Amino acid sequence: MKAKVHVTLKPGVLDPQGKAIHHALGALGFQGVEEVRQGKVIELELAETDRARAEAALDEMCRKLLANTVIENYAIELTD
Amino acid sequence: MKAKVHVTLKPGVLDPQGKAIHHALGALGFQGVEEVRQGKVIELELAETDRARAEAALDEMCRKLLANTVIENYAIELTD
Amino acid sequence: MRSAVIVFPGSNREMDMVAALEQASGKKPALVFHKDTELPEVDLIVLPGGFSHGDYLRAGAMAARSPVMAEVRRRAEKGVPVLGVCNGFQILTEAGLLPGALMRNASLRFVCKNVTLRCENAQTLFTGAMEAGQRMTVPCAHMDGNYFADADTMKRLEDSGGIAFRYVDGEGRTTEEANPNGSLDNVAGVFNETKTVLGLMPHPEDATDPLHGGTDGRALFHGLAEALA
Amino acid sequence: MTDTTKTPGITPEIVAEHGLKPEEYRKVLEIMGREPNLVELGIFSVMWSEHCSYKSSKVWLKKLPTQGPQVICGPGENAGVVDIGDGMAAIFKIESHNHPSFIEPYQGAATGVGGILRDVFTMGARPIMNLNALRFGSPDHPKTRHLVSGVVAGIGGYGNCVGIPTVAGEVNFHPAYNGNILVNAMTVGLAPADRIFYSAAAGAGNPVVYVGSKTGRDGIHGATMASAEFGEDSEEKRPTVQVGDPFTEKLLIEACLELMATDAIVAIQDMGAAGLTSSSFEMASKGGVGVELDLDRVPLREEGMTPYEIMLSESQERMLMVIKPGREELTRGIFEKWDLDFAVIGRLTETGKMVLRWHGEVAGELPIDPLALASPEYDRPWTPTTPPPPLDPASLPERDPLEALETLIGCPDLASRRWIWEQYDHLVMGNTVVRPGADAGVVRLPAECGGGKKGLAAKVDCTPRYCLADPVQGGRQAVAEACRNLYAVGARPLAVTNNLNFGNPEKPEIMGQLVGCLQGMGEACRALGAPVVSGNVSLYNETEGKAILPTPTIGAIGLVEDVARIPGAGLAEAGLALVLLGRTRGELGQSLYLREIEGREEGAPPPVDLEAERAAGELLLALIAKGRVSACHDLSDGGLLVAAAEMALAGTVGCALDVPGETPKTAWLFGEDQGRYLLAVRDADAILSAAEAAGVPAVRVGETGGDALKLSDGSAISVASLRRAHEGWLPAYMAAELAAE
Ligand SMILES: Nc1ncnc2c1ncn2[C@@H]1O[C@H](COP(=O)(O)OP(=O)(O)O)[C@@H](O)[C@H]1O
Ligand SMILES: [Mg+2]
Repeated sequence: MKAKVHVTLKPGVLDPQGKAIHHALGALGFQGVEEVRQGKVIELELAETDRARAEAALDEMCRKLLANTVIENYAIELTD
Repeated sequence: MKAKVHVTLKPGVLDPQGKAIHHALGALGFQGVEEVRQGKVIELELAETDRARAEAALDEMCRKLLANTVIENYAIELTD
Repeated sequence: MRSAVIVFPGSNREMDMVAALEQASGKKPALVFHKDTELPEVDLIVLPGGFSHGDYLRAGAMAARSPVMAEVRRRAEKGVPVLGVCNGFQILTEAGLLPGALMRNASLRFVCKNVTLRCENAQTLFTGAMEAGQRMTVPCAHMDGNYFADADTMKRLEDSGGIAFRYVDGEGRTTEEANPNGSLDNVAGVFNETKTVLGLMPHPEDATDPLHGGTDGRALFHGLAEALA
Repeated sequence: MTDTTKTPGITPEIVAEHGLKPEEYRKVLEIMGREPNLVELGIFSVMWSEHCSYKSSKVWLKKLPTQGPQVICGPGENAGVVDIGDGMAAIFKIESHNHPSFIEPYQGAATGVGGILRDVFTMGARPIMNLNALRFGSPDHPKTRHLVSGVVAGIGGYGNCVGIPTVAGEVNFHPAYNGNILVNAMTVGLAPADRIFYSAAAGAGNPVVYVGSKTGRDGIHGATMASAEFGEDSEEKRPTVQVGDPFTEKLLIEACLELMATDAIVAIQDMGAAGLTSSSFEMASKGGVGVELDLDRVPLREEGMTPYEIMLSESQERMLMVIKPGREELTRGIFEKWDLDFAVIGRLTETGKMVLRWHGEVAGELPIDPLALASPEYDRPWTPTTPPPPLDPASLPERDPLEALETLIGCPDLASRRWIWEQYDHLVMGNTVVRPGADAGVVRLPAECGGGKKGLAAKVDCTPRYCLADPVQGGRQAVAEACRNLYAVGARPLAVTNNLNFGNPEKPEIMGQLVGCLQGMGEACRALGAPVVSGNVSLYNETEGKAILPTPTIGAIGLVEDVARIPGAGLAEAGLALVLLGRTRGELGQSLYLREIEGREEGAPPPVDLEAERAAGELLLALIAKGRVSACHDLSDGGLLVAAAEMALAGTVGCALDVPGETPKTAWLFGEDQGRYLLAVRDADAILSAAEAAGVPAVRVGETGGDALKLSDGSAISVASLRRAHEGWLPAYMAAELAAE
């Protein structure tokens, strides 16, 4: 089973990468960009075939490692 | 208009991050993880309201800045 | 003072730390490997600088979950002092032993240079040999030293003497130019609630020798050695 | 590249695609006695590429001086080894990663650092310092910013993570590098002199062991690409770019050094260009043995990889070893402790052949010696460069020297490199006693080596514009300047490594540059007692037929007897005398002044008097040892006035300079005469008499003090304005990075 974990910064947490990209896009002449945030996607391939069990495992992976819940939110997506 | 740009390493390109996450998940006792790849998502908020024009602008942003097309692929998604 | 320095895969300033601890205490610290689950009886545990696990995923994230950290946490809860420098600071925040998080430098570039620190709380066992407001010049060398905590946490830190060091300029002002990485309120180091855990980004251990990085970092180690003798 | 191990029929197109000339292919047929299959052809092609075989430069490299009482191992191994006393050896080498860095600056530069680190720790050394020599195109070329930013971040990203201080380097900008930048990386390591590891395999039956990262499809044909001229279609030639994994490299260093403390290793070689092919071939050919590899056992990252891909992959962070029989489990234990791959992938034989097994069949079988020995060697035709006539300084217009100074000190080639070296961890390991920004980087040696007083100094240098005008003088000058930077920090030169970056050697004038530079280098190395112990050649640095400037980068190392005596780089005290060592004629040909202020690149470069270089250097060492020198800086780009300004900028006070009448003012202040140093001293008379006794011209030229740089005609410029110009340019240029794409 394939899964994607999307990790994004919580609203209110400053995002140095997003800010730098925003600035750079402006410098490159792209107008009308109002906000930029950068996040991560972790794509996993799991041996598990049961969706519920896979989701539970992924949730635990996120809490234990993949996301830092002090500053990040995460979302799990099973892609097949 | 909101957009997401997904940037992933091209197949075959070494992904040290993914490799290390894979290893760490194993060390934490998660079994059955077969592959891990790490990518980026850049979320943008654009003033543009025309979908076609937004897509064209995003494509240019990707080629010029957001993705390193030597080793990365990108995909554009308009989210509203 | 008996101390232990934890070696994670990718640690690279463990020997700098060993030299500084030995200079201050006259005793060789024990080196403990990240896969170990036991720690020797020590008065101080140190998490050194480096790029543990390459700092892939997030700086310090994987090291914070390594086997030895369970024991570090147990000791910390018992009140054994823990010092984390640079990557060690990142690991302590990732492990939840210190509040906040260390994000990518605002410049998005690695930065290695001397910075000036101001001691914000001299009433702790780490800062006993310093005066409040004392300035010291020590090098920093990091990619992810941009301290962030939410407003409540910042307030709590501020009110409880939880901020250990701030980046300041030559006149002691917390200016933007003095801040090498974009840290909120120029925070360079923080304590836990009981002031027994300290994390800081710059490297006092690289400022204990007049020929290498100066001697301003000695105060930290000498103070510790005295407090924990 | 499609491939099967079954011979698809080797067409002339396939041969050409592999970079082999028809006559080279005829030799292949002769050696094989049959048509090779694709795997075998691939192996020939990388082994005989310029990169691996040095076919154009070999005959000339042989003429370099490589011997000396300090030399433990000269060229031919992974790196050079020199004795530094107290039972310790310094192991060092420089290597280019030019083409990969142009294609993907971050990863190209990062993997360049990774590669040179492996060359050094393969021989048993713990790396203790890194250096880098960078050449970029014109600052206003649209690609330059992006390349600077990526290359610097890549060098830092790798070296910082591994935890080796980057202590010195050099950077030039010139339009000749617009389409072909140079990224040369150097590593210096330290090992016990009696525990050096070599690459010659020995002992039929001994296991061949693979350790490190898994093999993927990275950089297949990187070695042939590195030797091919760039054309318009270089975008298409892009192979899978290698991505560096510095974390794995760090583990590999620790694991290898741990294994090296045991008796398990017979021979060891990193997998660099042409990966498994060149490492296994070189180990077997050096040891005069055969080798059998079982490709099914090679740790692979991807599915469906073919023998061709496995043999030619340039995946990073891998090593090949021959170990003693019975030491497999010990070795496995160490590599598993460090979470690295370990596999016994073959064994040595007595057949003198390389046999590759795959899925129960023989995927390739090649004779080792005939292939290695028959690798082409060309004595290519060359035409010497005719040096231009000297420039008459009187032909230049009079200008305000301080205005010119302000321009020069902030010009791309002289502006402060702080923006660069602040991105490099130059302090990790706790022993950096001279940081970037001084003449040479210096790292203190451990206590067991000289009781903690000794230090190792290193610098990379080359002045390509001199090499273009007069390769022989340019070759001499590169060595002389590198060594001068060592003398200036109180280090005696020990040995050098070199990176020969040139254009297409099939053109006689380019070959003439190479020959001339090598001649000059050789002379200088002999005169200064610093033999060449390692090096790297990078040819075909051309874009659409236009070559780079000839750039023979020299990396020199030297020994400091007492690190506490190293003079400062800056003026830190008022009231000291400034003394100029060395003769000043006022050489403005090919000077930076001429180029930046007059917009001319003309004339003969300053001649290098090697005897005078040595005498001045030795005198300086003696003065430093006696504690007579407060601050010191060698004179190079921009001459006396720039050197004085740089010393003021590196310190806390200004200075006043006398301008004598005999030499034209511009020539006196900006001439780039060689073999000179500017010293700040307490007792000028003692220095002048010591210089006289040593036969070194010396003259008092001013004194320190104030917060400006003043000339005897009363003009002055504040150090603050010089600082603005000097520190301002690079950050401002890079801040506009993304705006200019
Ligand atoms: N790429 C680089 N990496 C690290 N240090 C550098 C780099 N480029 C220049 N430097 C440092 O900047 C200073 C000036 O360099 P350079 O002009 O080459 O010195 P010199 O004129 O003495 O040869 C030196 O200290 C040098 O080591
Ligand atoms: Mg110099």
